[in-house]
Amino acid sequence: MRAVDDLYQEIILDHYKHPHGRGLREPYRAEAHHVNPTCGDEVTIRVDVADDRITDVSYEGVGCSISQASASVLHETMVGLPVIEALARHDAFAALMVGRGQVEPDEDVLGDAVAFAGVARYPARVKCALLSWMAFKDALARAAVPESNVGGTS
Amino acid sequence: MRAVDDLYQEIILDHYKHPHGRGLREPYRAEAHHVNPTCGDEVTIRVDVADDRITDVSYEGVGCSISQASASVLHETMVGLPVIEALARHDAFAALMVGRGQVEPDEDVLGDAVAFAGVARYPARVKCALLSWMAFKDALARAAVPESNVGGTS
Amino acid sequence: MTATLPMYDVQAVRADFPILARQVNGAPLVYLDSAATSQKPRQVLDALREHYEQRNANVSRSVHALGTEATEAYEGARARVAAFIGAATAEEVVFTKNSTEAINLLAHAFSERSIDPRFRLGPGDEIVISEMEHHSNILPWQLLCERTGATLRWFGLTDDGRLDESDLDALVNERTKLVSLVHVSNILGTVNETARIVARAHQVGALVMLDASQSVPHLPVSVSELGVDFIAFTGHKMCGPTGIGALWGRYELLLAMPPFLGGGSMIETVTMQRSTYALPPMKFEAGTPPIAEAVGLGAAVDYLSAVGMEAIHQHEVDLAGYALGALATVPDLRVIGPQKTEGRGGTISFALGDIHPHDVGQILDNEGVEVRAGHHCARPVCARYGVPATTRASFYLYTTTDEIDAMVRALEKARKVFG
Amino acid sequence: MTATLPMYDVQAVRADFPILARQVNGAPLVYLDSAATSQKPRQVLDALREHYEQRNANVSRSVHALGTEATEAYEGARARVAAFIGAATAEEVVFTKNSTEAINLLAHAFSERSIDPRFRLGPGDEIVISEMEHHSNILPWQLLCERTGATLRWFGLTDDGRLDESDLDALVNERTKLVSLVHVSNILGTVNETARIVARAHQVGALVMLDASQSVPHLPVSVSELGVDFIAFTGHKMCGPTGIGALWGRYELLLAMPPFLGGGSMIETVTMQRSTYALPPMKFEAGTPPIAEAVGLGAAVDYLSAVGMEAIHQHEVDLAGYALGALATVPDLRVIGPQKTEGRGGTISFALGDIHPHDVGQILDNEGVEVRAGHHCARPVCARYGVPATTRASFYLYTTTDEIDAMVRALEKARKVFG
Ligand SMILES: Cc1ncc(COP(=O)(O)O)c(C=O)c1O
Ligand SMILES: Cc1ncc(COP(=O)(O)O)c(C=O)c1O
Repeated sequence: MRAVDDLYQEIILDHYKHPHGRGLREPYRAEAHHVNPTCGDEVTIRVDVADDRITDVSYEGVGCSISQASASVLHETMVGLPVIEALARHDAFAALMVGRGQVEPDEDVLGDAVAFAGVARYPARVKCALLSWMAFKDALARAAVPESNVGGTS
Repeated sequence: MRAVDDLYQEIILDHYKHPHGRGLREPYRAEAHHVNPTCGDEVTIRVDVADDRITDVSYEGVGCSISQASASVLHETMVGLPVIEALARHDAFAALMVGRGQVEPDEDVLGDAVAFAGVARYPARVKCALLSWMAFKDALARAAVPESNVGGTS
Repeated sequence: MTATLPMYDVQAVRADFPILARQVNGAPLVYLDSAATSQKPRQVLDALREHYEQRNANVSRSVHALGTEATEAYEGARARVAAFIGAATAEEVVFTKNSTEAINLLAHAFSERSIDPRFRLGPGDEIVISEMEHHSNILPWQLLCERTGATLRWFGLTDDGRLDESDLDALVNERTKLVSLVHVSNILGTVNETARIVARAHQVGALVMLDASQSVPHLPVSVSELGVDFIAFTGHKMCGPTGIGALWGRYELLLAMPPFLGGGSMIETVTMQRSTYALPPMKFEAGTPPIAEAVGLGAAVDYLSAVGMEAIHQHEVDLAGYALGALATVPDLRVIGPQKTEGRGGTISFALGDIHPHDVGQILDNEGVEVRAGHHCARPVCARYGVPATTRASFYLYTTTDEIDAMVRALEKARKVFG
Repeated sequence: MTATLPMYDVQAVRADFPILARQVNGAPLVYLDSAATSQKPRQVLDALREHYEQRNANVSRSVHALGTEATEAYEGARARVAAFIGAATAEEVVFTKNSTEAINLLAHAFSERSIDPRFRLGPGDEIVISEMEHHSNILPWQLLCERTGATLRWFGLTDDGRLDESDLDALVNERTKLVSLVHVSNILGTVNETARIVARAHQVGALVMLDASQSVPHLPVSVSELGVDFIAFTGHKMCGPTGIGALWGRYELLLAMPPFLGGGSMIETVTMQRSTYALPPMKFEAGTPPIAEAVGLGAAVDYLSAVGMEAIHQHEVDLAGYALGALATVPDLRVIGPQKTEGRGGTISFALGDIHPHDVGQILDNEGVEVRAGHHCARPVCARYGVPATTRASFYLYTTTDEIDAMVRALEKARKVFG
């Protein structure tokens, strides 16, 4: 293995083989379904929110190690956060991913998600890493609107 | 002048400056209108036939020296011919034109039309030389069908 | 299993393809993605450059020498492409930007307003495709059916990756206006037998189109022997440049079809009130065509003919046999599509345990082995075989058995990382 | 009359264009047909070759390194083209095969079935063009009006070759859905002022498209400053390869438009029953795009930017002034179009006595001078000015005053042969 070790960090492979918080759960405030059109990978994300805090992120989908692990890390890193911090963490992650390896990751903000720093150097895989995070953001936006598309698709 | 002298033979320039048989005349058995879509040149040809002989070829149109001279030569060379010989002459002319300079012209069959031999080496001008001849062939085909499109367009 | 393929000098062929000297991730490039796009021989790149440096001009519009030379190069390419597919005349070849445009061009010939009954399509009429199609032979027909109210129907697939013809007579019936089928599958590698389907379609008065995007580059194809009405193919998959493809159609049908794109060069005469159109193929080539690209495709066709389409096909069948044997040694590997070399070409899709194709492809890429991972623009095939995606290796005239060995070694690494 | 143009090193520019070293009919090539297609600098040809030799692969579909490099080259070209025209984002640039396809793409967005009212078009609705249009900006709208029952209307022309705006408020009215105008005329050389027309169109809720095929190559163009909704342009006229063009549109409008060609890469998901589409620009780029051609266009845009669009424009205006002066010395020569350099570019059409343009062009060609003779895909303009065709000389960044002198000398010969 050469450069690809950067991509497949131990921690990513761990999350992939032993996903955290997988499965769709009730109750939830909003849901979003995203597809990666180039490969057909899909994810459904449900978000539950109480008192401006993320109380659950549950998910289901098919995809590669990167997309599965990033959903697992998403769950791990978001549950319990105030919504405002969750959004900041989302933005930091998205910035890291599209940064082509030029963005210095901040472990304090990102937690385990820093392991994905290597993905930024594989442009074809950035969409994999972002799939569940983008769906999460959509779901969160819907959760903010009372009585919005609960259970709807993106 | 270099090679272009081949194209603009004296005889062609003569026919261009002093066209023979120009103008649309009555009576006629059939008419055809052709357009060269790449330059917008147009010609209308009328053919009259009696006893299996071409009794008149009249024409009108706009176009370059080559297309104008070839209509004049068409008139000159076709009027009076038996239809069957007119068709043979037409075919010999068309073969000469698309022959890229490889076809040896037969002056006995072609008459003045041999002057167009040089055009075959200018592929962009072949359509000009053939414009009226193709319209003539169409008109003749229509003349063969009793009561066909008299006065119609191609 | 024979590791050497007699009579075919693959090393001599490889020497013509400059990119094959490249390294990827520190390893020699092993390009096994020719079904996506082929590499280009020096002969084609030289023809492109020579065209631009010597006779670049617009076509069909000028009396000047440069324009005449450009037009002859462009029309000469059309004649060579026509001969390559056994067309009756050069005028039966319409240049497009790719296969996809060619198929859309045909789809837009059908409408409720069509004067010619063969192209009249409305509610109650049917178009038949198959579950094996590339999206480019699905979407144009779905969009057409939306526009017209016609119904889209399709052949299913058998478990071993072939068209299921058991329903042929019911599926292709008096309501069918067109049958449009992939000739060689870009995902399964299947070479479809078309004779029975063509006969049935013509019996009920339907037209037949073959999506020949994966056959024209790889097999000897003769449109007259196939007896079909239209084929579509694309330059970049057959050693030619990107930006060029073709629709071949029987001239009489091209004559009957309305124009598709409107613009310069497709007209006979224009006034602000109304216009009339040129004859085919010009009628369908609005605007400045891909001139240099046509010249490049002409050079590609010359190159392929010089190597020999029969020899290329045999080379690929031999490679497919070798690869099927080699892949059978990889634990947990399942080939999706025909398991034998009969009726298949050199494109092989597979699943490796439950490792996602993206991950397989990434590990292979790290070893310089370029395979494709995904649905290959044929999602319904993936759905049919219960996988979200596949890993696909596809071969061409420059592929060697050593490259297949390199892939098999890299697959072992993938199993280690994700095992 | 100044024979030297200060501050612009045309000889240095010429050294970049290999074809300019060529002879035609024994004379040095004098290429005065850049409005038909431009010549290509070495930098563009090198970029093409390097792409094919180093990173040829299909785009947007692979995880492999080669595919990633190809995708980055393709998307990088999109970003450069977007910056060149002052687009807000790269996603507003849709690659097509030429201007003609770009205009047809927009035309097919309009239908009676459109959900978005801006693209809903039927009987009673109007599309406005002008008598100055290239056929590629006439035919798509004639065909659209045939499909939908809408009415085509147009601006007339003034005697001195400009748009007649006297009727603006009646012509562009509440029924108008789209105004589509040529920015710079390919036959008259006129640069159209668009501000008043754009303001009026937007006032009545109509969209505005500019056919920028002859402006983007020759002037600094900023879509944001123009305030229009769409522009179309084509690579081969701006030092790029054939086979590539672009539609720029405001993103919000591209989002609202339905897809045009269906096929690979323009989808989100596909089942046999129904499909959903990707976001723009992908939604409009079905099939394998002109990848190498986009890379070549990217290199062309870099080349033009390095020379400087302002400098190129000034050079052409200077050449136009020089040529108008020189042509005024030729007896019986009548310029068709603006007689002064104000509001015009370096394209000049003329009539030489009653010598047919074919004959003029032929004699010039014999001297190596390549001008175009014909209706230049703008028959209505010829009809408007009472000529069947014109002779047209068109200049570009590599044109010299010596070349204009060579043309004038050759025109004298034409007068002798046909005098
Ligand atoms: C003003 C104008 N519009 C449209 C076009 C069409 O461009 P293309 O032929 O590249 O589609 C041209 C050139 O041919 C043109 O000059
Ligand atoms: C079977 C098949 N049909 C159609 C296409 C579309 O070809 P293109 O992308 O060149 O339009 C492809 C390749 O992408 C293909 O493999």
